Amino acid sequence: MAQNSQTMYLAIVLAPLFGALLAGFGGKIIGRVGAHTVTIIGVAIAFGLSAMTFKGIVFDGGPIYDATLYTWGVIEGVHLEVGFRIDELSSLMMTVVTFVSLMVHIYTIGYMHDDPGYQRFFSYISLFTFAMLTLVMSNNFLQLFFGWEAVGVMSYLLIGFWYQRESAIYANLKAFLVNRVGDFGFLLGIAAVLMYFGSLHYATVFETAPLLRELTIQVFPGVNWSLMSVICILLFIGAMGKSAQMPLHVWLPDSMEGPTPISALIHAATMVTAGIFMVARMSPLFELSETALSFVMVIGAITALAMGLVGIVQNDIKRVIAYSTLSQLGYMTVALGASAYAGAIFHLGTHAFFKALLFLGAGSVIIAMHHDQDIRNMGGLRKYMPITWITALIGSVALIGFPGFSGFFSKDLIIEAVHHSELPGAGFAYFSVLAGVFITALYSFRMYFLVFHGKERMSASVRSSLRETPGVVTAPLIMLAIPSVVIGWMGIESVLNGELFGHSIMVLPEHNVLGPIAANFHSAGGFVLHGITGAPFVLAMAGVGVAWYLYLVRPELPERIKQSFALLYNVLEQKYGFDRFNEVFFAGGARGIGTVLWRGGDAAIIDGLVINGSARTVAWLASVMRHIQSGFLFHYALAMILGLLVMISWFVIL
Amino acid sequence: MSLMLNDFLPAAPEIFLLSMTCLILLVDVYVPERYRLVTYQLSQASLVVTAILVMLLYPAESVLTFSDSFVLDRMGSVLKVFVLLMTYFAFFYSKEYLRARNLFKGEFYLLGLFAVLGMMVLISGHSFLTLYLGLELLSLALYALVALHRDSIVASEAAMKYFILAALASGILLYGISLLYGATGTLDIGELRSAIGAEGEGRNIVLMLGLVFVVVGIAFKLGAVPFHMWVPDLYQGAPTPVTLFVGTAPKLAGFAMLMRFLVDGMVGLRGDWSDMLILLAILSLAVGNVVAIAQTNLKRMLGYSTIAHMGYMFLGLIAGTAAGYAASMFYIIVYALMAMGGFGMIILLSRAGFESDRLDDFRGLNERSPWYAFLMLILMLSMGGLPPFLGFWAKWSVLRELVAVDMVWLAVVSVVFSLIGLFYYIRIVRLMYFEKPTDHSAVAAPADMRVMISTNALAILALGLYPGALMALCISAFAI
Amino acid sequence: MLADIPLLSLIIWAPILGGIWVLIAGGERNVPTARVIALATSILTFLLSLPLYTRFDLSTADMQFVERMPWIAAFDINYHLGVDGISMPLVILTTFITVIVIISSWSVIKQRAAQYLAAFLVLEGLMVGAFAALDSILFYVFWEALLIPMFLIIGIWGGPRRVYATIKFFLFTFFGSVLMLVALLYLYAQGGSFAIADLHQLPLSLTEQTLIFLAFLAAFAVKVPMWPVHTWLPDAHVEAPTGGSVILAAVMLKLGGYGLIRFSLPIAPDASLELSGMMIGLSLVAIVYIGFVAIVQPDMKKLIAYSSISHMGFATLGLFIAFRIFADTGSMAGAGMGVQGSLVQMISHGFISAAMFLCVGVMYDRLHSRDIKDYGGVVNTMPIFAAFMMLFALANSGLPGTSGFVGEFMVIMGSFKANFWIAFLAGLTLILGAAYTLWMYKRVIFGPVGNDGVAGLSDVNGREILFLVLLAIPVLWIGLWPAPLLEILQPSVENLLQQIAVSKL
Amino acid sequence: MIALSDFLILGAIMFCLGVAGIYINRKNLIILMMSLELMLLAVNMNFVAFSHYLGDVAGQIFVFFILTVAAAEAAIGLAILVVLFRNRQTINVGELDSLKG
Repeated sequence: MAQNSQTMYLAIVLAPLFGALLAGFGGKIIGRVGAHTVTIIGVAIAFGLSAMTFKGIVFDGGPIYDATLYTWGVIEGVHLEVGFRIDELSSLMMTVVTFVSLMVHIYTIGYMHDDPGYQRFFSYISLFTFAMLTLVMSNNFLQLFFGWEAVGVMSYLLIGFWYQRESAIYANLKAFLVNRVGDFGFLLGIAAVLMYFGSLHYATVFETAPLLRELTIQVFPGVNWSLMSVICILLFIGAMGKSAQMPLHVWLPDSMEGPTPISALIHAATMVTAGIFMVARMSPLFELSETALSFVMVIGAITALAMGLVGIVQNDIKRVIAYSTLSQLGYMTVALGASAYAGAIFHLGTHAFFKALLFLGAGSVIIAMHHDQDIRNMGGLRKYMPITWITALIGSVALIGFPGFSGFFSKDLIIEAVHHSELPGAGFAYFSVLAGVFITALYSFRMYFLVFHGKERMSASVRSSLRETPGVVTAPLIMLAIPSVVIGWMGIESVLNGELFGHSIMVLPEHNVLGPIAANFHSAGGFVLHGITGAPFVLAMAGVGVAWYLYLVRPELPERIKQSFALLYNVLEQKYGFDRFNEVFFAGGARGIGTVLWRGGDAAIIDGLVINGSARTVAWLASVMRHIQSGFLFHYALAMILGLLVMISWFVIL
Repeated sequence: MSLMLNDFLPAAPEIFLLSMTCLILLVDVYVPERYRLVTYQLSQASLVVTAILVMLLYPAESVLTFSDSFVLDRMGSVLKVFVLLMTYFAFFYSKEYLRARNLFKGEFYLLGLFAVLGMMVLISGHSFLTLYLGLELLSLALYALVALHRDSIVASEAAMKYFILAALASGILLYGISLLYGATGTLDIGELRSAIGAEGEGRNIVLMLGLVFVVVGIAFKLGAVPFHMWVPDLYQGAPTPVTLFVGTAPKLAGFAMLMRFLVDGMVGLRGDWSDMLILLAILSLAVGNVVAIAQTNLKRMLGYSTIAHMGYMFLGLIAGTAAGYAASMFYIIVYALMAMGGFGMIILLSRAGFESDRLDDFRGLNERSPWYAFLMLILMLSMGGLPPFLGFWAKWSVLRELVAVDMVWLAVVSVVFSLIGLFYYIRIVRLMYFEKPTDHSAVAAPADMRVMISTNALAILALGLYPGALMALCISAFAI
Repeated sequence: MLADIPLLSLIIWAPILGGIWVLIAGGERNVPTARVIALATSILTFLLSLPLYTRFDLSTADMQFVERMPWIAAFDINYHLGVDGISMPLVILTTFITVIVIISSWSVIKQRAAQYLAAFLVLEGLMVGAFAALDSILFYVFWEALLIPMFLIIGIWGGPRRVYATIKFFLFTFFGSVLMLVALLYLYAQGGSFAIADLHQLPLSLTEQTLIFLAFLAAFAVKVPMWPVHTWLPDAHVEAPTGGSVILAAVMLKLGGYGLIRFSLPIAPDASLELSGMMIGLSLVAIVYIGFVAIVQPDMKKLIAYSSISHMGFATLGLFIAFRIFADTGSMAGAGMGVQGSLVQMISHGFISAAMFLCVGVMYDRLHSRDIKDYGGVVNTMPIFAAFMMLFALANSGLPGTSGFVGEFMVIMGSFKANFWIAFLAGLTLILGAAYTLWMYKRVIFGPVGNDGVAGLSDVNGREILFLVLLAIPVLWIGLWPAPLLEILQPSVENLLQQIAVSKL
Repeated sequence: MIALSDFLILGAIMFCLGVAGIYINRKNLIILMMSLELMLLAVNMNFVAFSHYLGDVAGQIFVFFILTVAAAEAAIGLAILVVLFRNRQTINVGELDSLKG
C-alpha cells in the first residue's frame, strides 16, 4: 500500500516535470501542439491523482502518508531528506494547485496562441506546477524551501516571459529580489529550527515544539525573546515575501507584466498563497507564540485594508485585480493570526478559484481589447462577450462575499473568527476586515461596471473587432466559475467541524476562534441567512451601490472627488510611496554603497593607497636611491669611508 | 724546518695549475694567431685536470701545510671545484663573444687562470699572508681583465674605478690585519683563533678595530652595501664575459675569505661580527633590491641583484651554526650558477656590435625563441627565489638557519625584500613573454654554446627538483 | 596490483609531462596536434583521478593513496602524497575543470596556442600536487610553482591591462607565501619535521600560534581571497583569458581555503579560536561589502570576480564559526555543519564560477567586450546560451537545487548556531547575490536587442554546449543530491574537528 | 725610546691622510694612486712597529710582500690609466661618470 501510494505521489510530482522537460527540450520535434499536449496530459494526471488522494484522505479517511523519498545529505547525524507528507492540508492544496494549473494550461492555448515563446511558456508553467507541488507535498523544511525558491524562480521567469519588454524584466527582477528578502528571513527561521530541534522533519519538529515553548533566546544581548516567537516571525517574514504582505508586497502589482495566465496561476491562486499554506502548515509552532500570531494578524490587517484602498484608484484591469489579491491575501493572513488556519485555507481555496476566474476573465477581455488593459478605454463589453461577462460577474460577486457565493463563506468566516479572537491587535484587525469588505465591493464593482457596463469608450477599430474569445479561453472560465459558486456550500461545514483538515492543523483550545462559530453552525443555508443580516453584507452592498452610483449613474463624479481629495488620491496613486522609497532607498542605496565601497574602499584606499601606494613608494625610493650612485669615484670612496666610520663608532666605540 | 714532498701534496692542484699557466703563457707567445684556440683548449684542459686533482685530494679532515699557512679542507675543496667549474663555463661562454669582437687573445685566458690560482690560494689560505697574496693575485688579474677591451670607454672607466676602490679596500683590509697582528702577535689563523679564545676572552679594542677593518675589506670584495658601489659600474662597464667571470667564481673565493677570517679565525668574536653582518645584510638587501628596480641595463641590474644576493648569503653566517655556514655556502654556489646562466644568456643573445645588455633587448624573446625565453625564465625566477628552481632552496636554506636561531624578525625583513626583488626579475619575464619583439632576428649562436647554456639553466631546474645532493655536499663540508 | 599504482603521482606528473609533450610534439607550427595531445592528456588525467573516488574508503579519515619517498634526506623532507576526504574532491575538481578549460580554449586561442595549452596542463599537475602534498615543503613548492604558469597565462593571453594585473597577482600571492614559508621554517625549528601530520601535533604557545596563524593567513587569505587583500582578484580575472579566469576561480582560490583547513586550523587551533572573531568579521565583510561592490560593476568578469570573493567569504566563515560554537558550548558538536558547508561551498563555487566565466567567455569571443553596456537582449540571438547562463546565474545566486545553495545553506545553518547576527549578515547574500547576478543577467541577456553586435551573434556551437553541459551536470547533481559528497567529507571533517578541539597549550 | 703608540698614531695619521686624499682629490688620478700608496705605507708602518715590539719577524716579512704587491698594483694601475687616457683624453676624476645610477 505504502509503496503504491509513494509511486502515486511521485507520479503527481513528476508528471508535470516530464511535461515541462519534453516541452522545453522537445523543440521542433514535438512542436507547438505536442508541447501543450504533453504538458496538459502531465498536469491532468497530476490533478486526477491529486483529486483521488484528496478523496482518499479526507473523505475515505485514508492514512496520512509521511515518508522519505531519498536522503539529500547527512550532516553530523542530521538527516536532511526529500520526502512527502500527504495529509488533509497538502492533499487539498495539491488539488487546488493542479486544478487551477490545468485550467490555466488549457486557457493558455488560446491566450498565447500567437506568441513565439509558446512552447517555452508551457514548459515554464508545467515546471512551476512541479515546483509548487514539491512545496506543498514536502514533509520537511528543506524541501519546503526548495519548492519555495523554485516557485520564486518560475515566477521570475514567467514575469519576465516577454523579455523584450523593459517593464517586464524590471518587474521580474524586483519580484525575485523582494521575495529574496522574505526568503532571507525564512532561511534564518529554518536555521533556528534546525539549531533548536536538531531536525528539519515536520513531524519531529512539531512533536518537540511544545517542550521548547518556554525557551528564550537573546538575539540582542540582554533581551530575552521567546524562541517560538523568533522562529515564527522569521518564518512569517518568508511568508510576507511570497504572500506579498506589507511591506514586501511591492512586487505583486508589478508582476502583472507577465502574461495573464501567469497572473491567474501564480500571482493569484497558487504561489502567493504558499505563505498562507506555510503558516497553516506550521500551526503547531505558531500556536505556541501569541506574539507571532498578533504580528501576523496586524500585518495581515494592514495589508487587507491598505491594498484594497489602492485598488480603487487603479486603471489597469490586471492591477485592480492584483491589488484585490493583495487585499484578499491580507484577509487570509488575518485569519492565520487569529488562529483560524482552517478559515485561511478555506479562503485560500475559494479565492484561488474566483481570483483565477477573474484574472482569466480579465485576460479574455484583454485578448478582445487587443492587449489594451486600461479600464477607462472599455465599457459595455457585456454585449460582445457574454460568457466572459457572466463569469466575471460571478467572480466579482464571489469576491465581494455576496451570500451564497464561495467568497462569502470563507470571508464571513474570517470576519467572525477575528471577531472572536482575543489576541492583541484583534480589534484593529476586525475593523480592517470590515472596512475591507466595503472597499472590496467598491473597487470590484468599479471595475466591473467600467468594463462591462456603461458607455463604450474604446476606439472604433477595436470596437469593430470585439467578439467573444474562443472555447479554450471560455471553457476554463466556465470551469472555474462553477467552483466559485459552489465550493463554499460544499466546504463550509467540513471546515468548521474540522473534518477537512483533520490533524494537519493544530489549534490550541484557548485560540480556537472557530469553535464558537462551529457551535452556532447548523447548515450552510443557515450560515447564508445569518450572513444577510450581518454587517459585512450591508457594507458589501453599500460598496456595490456606491460603485454603481459613481461609475454608472454619475460618471463625472469620480473626477471631482479626485480633485477635492487630491492629497489622499495622490497617496493612493503613489501606492503609499513604497515603490519610490524602495527605488531610492534600497536600490539606489545599495548602488550608492556599492559605488562608495568600490571606488572609495577598494580602488582608493586598498588599491590606491596601500597596494599601488607601496609600489609607488618603492619605485620612488629606487629612483631616489639610484642617484646616490653618482658615478664619481670620490663619492664611492666617501660611502666606503662613512661605512667604515659608522661601523667603527657603532661596534667599537659604543 | 724542512719541507717534505708530502707537504706539497695538499697544494698539488695549485702547483699544477701554476705550472700549466706558465706553460700556456709560453705556448701562447709562440702560437700563431690562427691557432689561438690552442690556448683556450689548454686552459680548459688545465681547469679540468685541476678539478680532478682537487677531487682526488678531497680530504677526510683538514690538513695544514707550509708552516700552517695553507689548509686543505672539505669546504675549500668543494669551493675550489666550483670555482674551477665556473671558470670552465666562463671560458666557454666567452669564446664566441671574444672572437666576434677581436678579443680572442691569450691574455683573457691567462689572466683568468691567474685569477683562479689566486682564488684557490685565497680559499686555502690559513694565514694572513696567504690570504692576502691570494686576494691580490685575484684582484690584479681582475683589474687587467676588466680593462681587456682596450677601446671601450666604459670598460676602462670601470677598470679604473674598480682598481682605485679595490686598492682602497685592500688598504683597509691590510690595516685591519696589521691591527689584528698587533693585538695577537700572529699572522696564523689558527693561532689567532686561540688568541681570541672560544668566547672572545681576548677581546680588546685593537682587536675590535682590526675586526671592523677586516670586515669592511671582505664586504668590499663581496660587494655588500655600503661598500658595493664598484659592483654596478663594473658589471655594466666590463665586457660581458669578464662580468660573468667576476660575478661568479670570485664570489666563492670571497665567501671562503669570509669564512677564513671570521669563522676560522675570529669565531670567538661571533657576537660582534654577526651584528656587523646584520647591518651589512639589511643594507645590502634594501639597496640591492630597491635600486635594481630602477635599472634599464640588464648587466647593471644583475649587479644590484648580486648585492642583494650577498645580503642573503650573509644571513646564514649570521645564524652562526655549522648548518648556517653550510647554508651560506649553498647559497653562494647556487648564486654563482644562476649568475653564470644569466650572463651566459646575455652573451648568447649578443653578437658583433650588439651587446644585448639592455632590458629592452629581451623584449619579445618568447616570439623569437621560446626555448631561450624559457631558460631565461628559469634563471630569473630562480634568482627571485621561486620554487621549484634552485634559487628557492638557497633562500630556503639561509632562512631556515636564521629561524632556527630565533632570528625570525630578520627572516621576515629579508622575505619582504625578496618580494621587492622578485619584481625586477619578473620584469624580465614580462618583457620576454608579454611584449612584442622589436628585433625579429632569430637567435644565432653556435650549437655548443646552446647546449651549454641549456645545460646551465636546466641544471638549475633539475637541481631545484632534487636539491638534496648539493645540500648534502655543503653540509658535509662543515661536518665535524 | 591496482593498489600499487602511484595514482597521485600519475595525476601530478601526467599532465606536466603532457604539457612538455604538447610543446615538443605540437609546438606552434602544429597547433592541431598540440590540441589533441592536450585534450587527450587532460582526459586521461581526469580518468586517472576517478579511481580516487571509486576506490576511496569512506570509513576512515586517514590519508589514502599514500606515497612516500625521501626527497631531501638531510632535512627529512619527503615526497609524501596522499588524499583524504577534504582534498580528494578538490583533486577531482581540478582534473575536471582542466578538461573543461582545454575544451573551452579549443579554437579560441589563436596566438601561441600550444604554449597556452601546455601552461594549463603544467598548472593542473602543480595544483593537484598542492592538494595532495603531505609534506609542508612539498606543498610549498607546488603552491609557489603554480604561480608561474598562471602568471604567464594572464600576462601573455590576457586583456589590455594584463601586465599590471598579472604582476599584481604574482606579487600579492608571493608576499603572502613567503611569510608562510617563514612560519613553516619556524615550525621546523620547533619540531624538527616538515611533515604536515607532525606539525599538527606540535605543541605551541599562544603567542607562537598567533604569529604562525597570521603568517599562514597572509598566504591563504590572499589566495582565498579575503577582504582586504582581495584586490588582485578582480584585476586578474578581468584581464585573464577565459581559461585563466576559470582555473583561477575554480581551483586556485580553493587552495587558500584548503590551506586554512590543512594548516592554519590544526596547527594553531588556539590561535584560531582566539582570532576566530576577526576571521568571521573579515568573512562577513567579504560577503556583505563585496556583495555591494559587485552590484555596481560595469564589467561582467569583474562582477563575477567580486561575486567569487563574496562566495569564498562563506568558505572562510564556515571554517571559523566552528570556533565560535566551540567557545560558546565547549564542544565541537554542531560545528561540522559549517566546516562541511565551507568545503561544499568551495567545490560548488569551483563549478559555478567556472561556468560563469565560461559564459562571459562565450560572449567575449563573439563581441570582444566584457562591458555590460555593450550587451543587452542577447537572449534574442542566443536563446540556448541564455538558458544555460540562466541556470548558472541562478546557481550563482544560491538557488536551492543547484550546488550554489548547498554550501551557503550549510554555512548559514552553522553560523546560526554560533550567533544570530552572523547568520543574519551571511544571509544577506541571498539578497545581494541575487541582486548582482540577476541584475547583470537582466542587462546583458534580457531586453530588446541592444546593438548591432548583439544582433549579429550566433548561438552556442556544439563545443560550447558540451562544456556548458559538462558543468551543468555537477551543479545540478550537488544541488539535488549532495549526499555522496557529504559522505566523503564527513569522516575527515569530523577528524579535523576533533583535532582542533584539543588545545595545544 | 719611542713608544709603540707613537708609531701607531703616525700610522693612523698616514692612513687617514691617504683615505682623505682619495676623497678630497677630485682632479688627478695619479694623486689618487699616491694616496693609495700612502695608505699601504701606513700599514707597513704598523706592521714594522708591531713586529719590533712583539719581537716577531713575521710582520716585517709581511711588509716585503706588501711592498712587492704594491709595486705590481701600481704597474697595473698605471696601465689602466694609460688605457683610460687613450680612450678619454683625460685623467680627471671628476669626468669619470659615464657609469652611474
